[in-house]
Amino acid sequence: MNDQTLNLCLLFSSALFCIGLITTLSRSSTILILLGIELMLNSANINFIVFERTQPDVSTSHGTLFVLFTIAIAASEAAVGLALLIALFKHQRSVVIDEASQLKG
Amino acid sequence: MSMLPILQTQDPYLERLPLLLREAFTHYLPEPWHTLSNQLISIVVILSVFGLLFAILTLAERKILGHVQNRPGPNRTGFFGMLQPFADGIKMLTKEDIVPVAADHVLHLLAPVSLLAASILTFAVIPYGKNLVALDINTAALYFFAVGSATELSVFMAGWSSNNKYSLLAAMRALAQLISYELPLIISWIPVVMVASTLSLTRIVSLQSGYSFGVLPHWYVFTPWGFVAFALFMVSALAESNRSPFDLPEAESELIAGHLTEYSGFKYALFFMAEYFGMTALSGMAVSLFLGGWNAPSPYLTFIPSYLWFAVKLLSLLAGFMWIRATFPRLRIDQLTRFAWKFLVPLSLINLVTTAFWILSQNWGHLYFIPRLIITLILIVVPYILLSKKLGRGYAVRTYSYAPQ
Amino acid sequence: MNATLLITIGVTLISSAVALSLRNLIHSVLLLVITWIGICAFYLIFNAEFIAFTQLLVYVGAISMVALFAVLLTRVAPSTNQRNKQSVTRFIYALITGLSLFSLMAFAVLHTDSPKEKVEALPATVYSIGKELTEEYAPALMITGSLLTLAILGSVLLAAHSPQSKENS
Amino acid sequence: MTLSATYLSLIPLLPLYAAALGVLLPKKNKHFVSSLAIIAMATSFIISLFALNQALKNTSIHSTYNFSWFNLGQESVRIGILLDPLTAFMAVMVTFISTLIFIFSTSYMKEDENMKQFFCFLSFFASAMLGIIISNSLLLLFISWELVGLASYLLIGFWFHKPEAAAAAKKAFLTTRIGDLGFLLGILWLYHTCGTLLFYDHGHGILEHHVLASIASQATIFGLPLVTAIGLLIFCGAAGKSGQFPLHVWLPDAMEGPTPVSALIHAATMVAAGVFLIARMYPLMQADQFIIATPFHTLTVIAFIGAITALLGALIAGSQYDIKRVLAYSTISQLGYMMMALGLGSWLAAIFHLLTHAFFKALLFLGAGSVIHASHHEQDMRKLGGLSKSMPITFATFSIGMLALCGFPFLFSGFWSKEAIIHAAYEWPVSILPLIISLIAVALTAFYMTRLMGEVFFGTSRADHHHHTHENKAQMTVPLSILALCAISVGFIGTPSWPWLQSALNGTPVEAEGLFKGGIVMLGSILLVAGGMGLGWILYIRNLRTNAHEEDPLETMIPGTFKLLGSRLKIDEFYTATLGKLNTALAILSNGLDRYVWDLSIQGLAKLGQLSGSINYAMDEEALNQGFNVTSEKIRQSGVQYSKAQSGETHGYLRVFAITVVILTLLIITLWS
Repeated sequence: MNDQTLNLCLLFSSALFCIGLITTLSRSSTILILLGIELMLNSANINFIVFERTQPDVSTSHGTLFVLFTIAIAASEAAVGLALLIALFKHQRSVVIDEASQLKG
Repeated sequence: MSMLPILQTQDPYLERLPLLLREAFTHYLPEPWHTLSNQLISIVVILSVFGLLFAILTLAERKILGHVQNRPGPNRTGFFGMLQPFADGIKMLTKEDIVPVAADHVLHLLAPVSLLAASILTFAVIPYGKNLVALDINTAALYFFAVGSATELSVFMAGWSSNNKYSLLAAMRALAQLISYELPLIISWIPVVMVASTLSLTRIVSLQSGYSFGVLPHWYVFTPWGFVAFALFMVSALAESNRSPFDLPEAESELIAGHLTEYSGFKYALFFMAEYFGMTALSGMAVSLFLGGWNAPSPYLTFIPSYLWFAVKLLSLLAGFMWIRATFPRLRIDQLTRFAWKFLVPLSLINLVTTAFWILSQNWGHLYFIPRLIITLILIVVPYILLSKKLGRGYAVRTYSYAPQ
Repeated sequence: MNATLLITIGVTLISSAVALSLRNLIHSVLLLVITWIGICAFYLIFNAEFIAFTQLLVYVGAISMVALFAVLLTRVAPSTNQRNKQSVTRFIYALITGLSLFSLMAFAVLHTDSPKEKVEALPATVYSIGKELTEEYAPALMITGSLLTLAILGSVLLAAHSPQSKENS
Repeated sequence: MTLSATYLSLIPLLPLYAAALGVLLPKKNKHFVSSLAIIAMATSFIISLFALNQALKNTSIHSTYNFSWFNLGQESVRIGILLDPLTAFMAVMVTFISTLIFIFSTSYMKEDENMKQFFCFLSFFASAMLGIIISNSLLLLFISWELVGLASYLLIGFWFHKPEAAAAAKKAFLTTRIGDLGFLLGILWLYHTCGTLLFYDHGHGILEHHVLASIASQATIFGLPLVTAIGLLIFCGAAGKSGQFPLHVWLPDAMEGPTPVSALIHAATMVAAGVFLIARMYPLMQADQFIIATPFHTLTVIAFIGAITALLGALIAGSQYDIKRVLAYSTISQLGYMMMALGLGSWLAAIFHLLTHAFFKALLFLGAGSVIHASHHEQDMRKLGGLSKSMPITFATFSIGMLALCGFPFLFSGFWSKEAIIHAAYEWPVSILPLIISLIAVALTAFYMTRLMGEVFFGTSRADHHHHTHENKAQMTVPLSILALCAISVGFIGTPSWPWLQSALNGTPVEAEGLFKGGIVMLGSILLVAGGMGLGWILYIRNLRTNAHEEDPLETMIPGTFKLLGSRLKIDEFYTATLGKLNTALAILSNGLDRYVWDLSIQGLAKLGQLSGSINYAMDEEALNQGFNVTSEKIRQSGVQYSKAQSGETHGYLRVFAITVVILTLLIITLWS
């Protein structure tokens, strides 16, 4: 676990993050937007694990715990997001996010 | 077999036989290749053993069903029908593999493959013998069920890719069943983890090795909570592998062949193989978690090698599966899900409480053994009675009247 | 060690990129499953087993299933699938922001000197995680538990809202 | 038996309770109320006797009982009651005379329909009078002083349906009020200077040596010492109440009230209150004696005013036709005597004369009352006459009273008390004038009393419709005879040879000189009395008046002065001329001031308000609103612009979000490193 791999992993996670960002920004279907967000969350988790490995003392596995909690919250977020999606679909008969703009100014 | 630092020399010869054989093959290879070859050998052995077991099981199932229904079952092919599985295999291979035009070819092919892959992967962690475990990782149980839950994806792929309303609907129902029973399945083995306080199966099996009063082995199934957990595990395992009372997805009387309508030929066979593999993996898990894995039932029988004991327990469980298939009528989808959510899940949660009580009251001393026992029994029986009474309330026995009144 | 790492990184990146550019939703979700598996493999490389299998269980088992169900429940006639001009410009904007962010992060990563003593830390065993969860972080565990139940109840309520009220509204 | 403070306070309170009870009861049981009042008065009289007994045990000490009436923050207003020989004697005199008058008026007022109310007022008045006597604080004294004024107003205007009675009551009330104003100023000034109003308070009281010494030294404006100024102010009150020269006009008109009222109030008690006040405050009045550098001393002022009043009263009494008017003026002149005695320095003679005068003047008034009662409310002397035969007891008692008043030598009390005053006038170093005036007054008194006797009792009855007057019942004659007895006996307790009263009052025994101490002066006064009576006898008794319209012999002799005196020296007209006019002028001035000055200024202010209001409206309407509208319009426009940012397109939001993150991190990096 030397500098080179560390940088590699960090680059990997940021790349993953940007892919997630691009999907959320570009795709019109809400499901993919939610999945893009899941991807961004995962890239954050990757960082946690990578940094936990480089940390000298591992007595307290904060990294792993944090990742556990993020996964739990990401799961609940996905569930609620998709439920909202279905409710929205019932209302406006389409999944495209741009149509859900009744609240605009 | 995993790399073992030293061979326990004091084990009987038969016990060490498989390892000796493996050593025979690998000691020719140079050092770095040593672990790789070991891994490859264990993979080959597992696949061949369980492939054969699949064949025998199909035959055994049809024979047992037959005899239960007072008919001999397949006995034409070979001596007492022994060659029937091979005959089926050849039939499956020679049958034309039809793929609907509008179907999603990629997914159509991928579904059976991913299903089989997932169920085979689960064999890696089950401890077959004292040192016979393919992958000894300390989160073995979690691995088993993580991979197990991937099967649902393939069911969905199968249902979706065949571009057929029936298969899609059947896939949704199958998924509902799988997901509903995954919960009690996982919660039911958590008490074992609470007691053993570890996820690695080898460790759990070794904990069950002792004998109390010289006769009663320390298997978890003989503890009150263990028995309940075992029963719950078995029931949800049945549902998880689409067997017997819960085999709604590919039941004949249901939507044709459920999500497998568009499959024929070898893909259809693959689905069946995956199903049997899933069943054996789950029962193997049940054996190692509750029935003491490769431990002998009594101290005097320890001379018989551990992997034999594992095989005996596994086969008895499989026989039980078949027996249940022969006897129980099929459940409707709503009865099935209601049974899972309103009966199994609460019971398994309450079982967590009983095990917690059991662990905390461990060192109450001998004098208090009886009240401790009584309390755990109460904690088990009372919710069982209440829930079962509640489960049945409001549903009258279904009466079929064909003749017009 | 480096080889497997590179392979997993490559697989995950490519699969995620491709998954999120496909037109067919089901394909993209299933392809995304491969990304999750890639990430799980990544964790295994850093022998964080518990995290890997939880991730596998949660993402592959649960979240992709929910996504698939969502896709099923919101199927719409495939008429509006063609790529109109407006979504192209949007994609270009997205690409620009994404790349600028990535370049920023890459610049940051490459220019920070990593911590000196990089000792190969022992992986956190399941036992230590369990002990810590139930002792120091017990309240957090409880809160996440209740959060999850609430989320499930909420989503069930939201999604299961009876459609007939929609008809007469 | 030591008389505790509660018993002493019972003396004024008993008649008050009787009055209160009387007011509550209905009109019909008036007899019960009257008897209740009499019983209350009798018990007060007995208690006063006990008080006298205790006071005489040790005449020098003033036993006081002070308590704090109410406290304002730290300050607490203290009042109290006092027992010393002066209080005791006065209490005995007032309660004894009130009891007799109550008995007399039960028959006199029998046929009057609101007799019950009359008795309530009477007992209320008695309690107020006793309040003045026993009070140890100037404040409590002033309160009872005002209550006495109120009672006199109520009683004078008792027959309020008679317009003259109502006018007289108002007049009495107002003139005494003027005096009381001076009195109040004096009290406030006194309180300001020495912080307390208690007479005797263990050394801190205003009448005690320590405090008086501290006050005496302070000087006020016009070079007048403080003590003199305060003394004079307090004397104003006394003058108003006792009908001294400038403020005496109300007393003759007060005769409109029923006769028992006149007897009790305008003879014995109320008018004596002024004299009692000066006697009580005597140490204060004397305090400025030793100061040389003052234009005049309080006592000299009092003396001269007393002398003038005495002469004035005597002169006018001679020319009146109404019995009660004659007696009223005689009371004024006798009060003048008392004031003069006080002014001359011997307050003992004044108190002695006060006590004796109370008895025979009450006797005279009650006599007049029975005469009027018998002759069906006829008061004009010219229409009376020849009553000596038809009313023998009244005639006898009346003649004793007349002799006591004139100062018939040696036998009657009036002589001794008047002698004491004349003797004091004789010894007065300041000036000879009071002696001369007192001697002239003595002669005049003798003259008008014999005139009265002649006109009323001798000769033939000159009543219009001829009816037979007969003697009244026992209820009226018994009090008359008792009073006659006292008129004689009271004199003996203060004769020069046995000055028991003087020594009791003075605290230190007064040495007794021979009976004829006064010598020449006594002889002179005796001669003057004889001359006065002789002249009266010649003019009025020898050739008796035969009919009502006959001209008065005196009038024939000196018609001008007689008419002048008859019209009361035109003092009333003088007052109306000067004060009345002043008052109307002031009223007109304030009315004008009110209407044209204040009113106009307020209206001006209102107009100013209106003006500013309109300016405000204009400024607000044009300038502000327009400006406000424009700005709010601009804000609305910018609002619309901004709302366009909320395009509803989530991607837009996320894009903005991401870009800002990038920019921010760039900023941080560049700034940080």
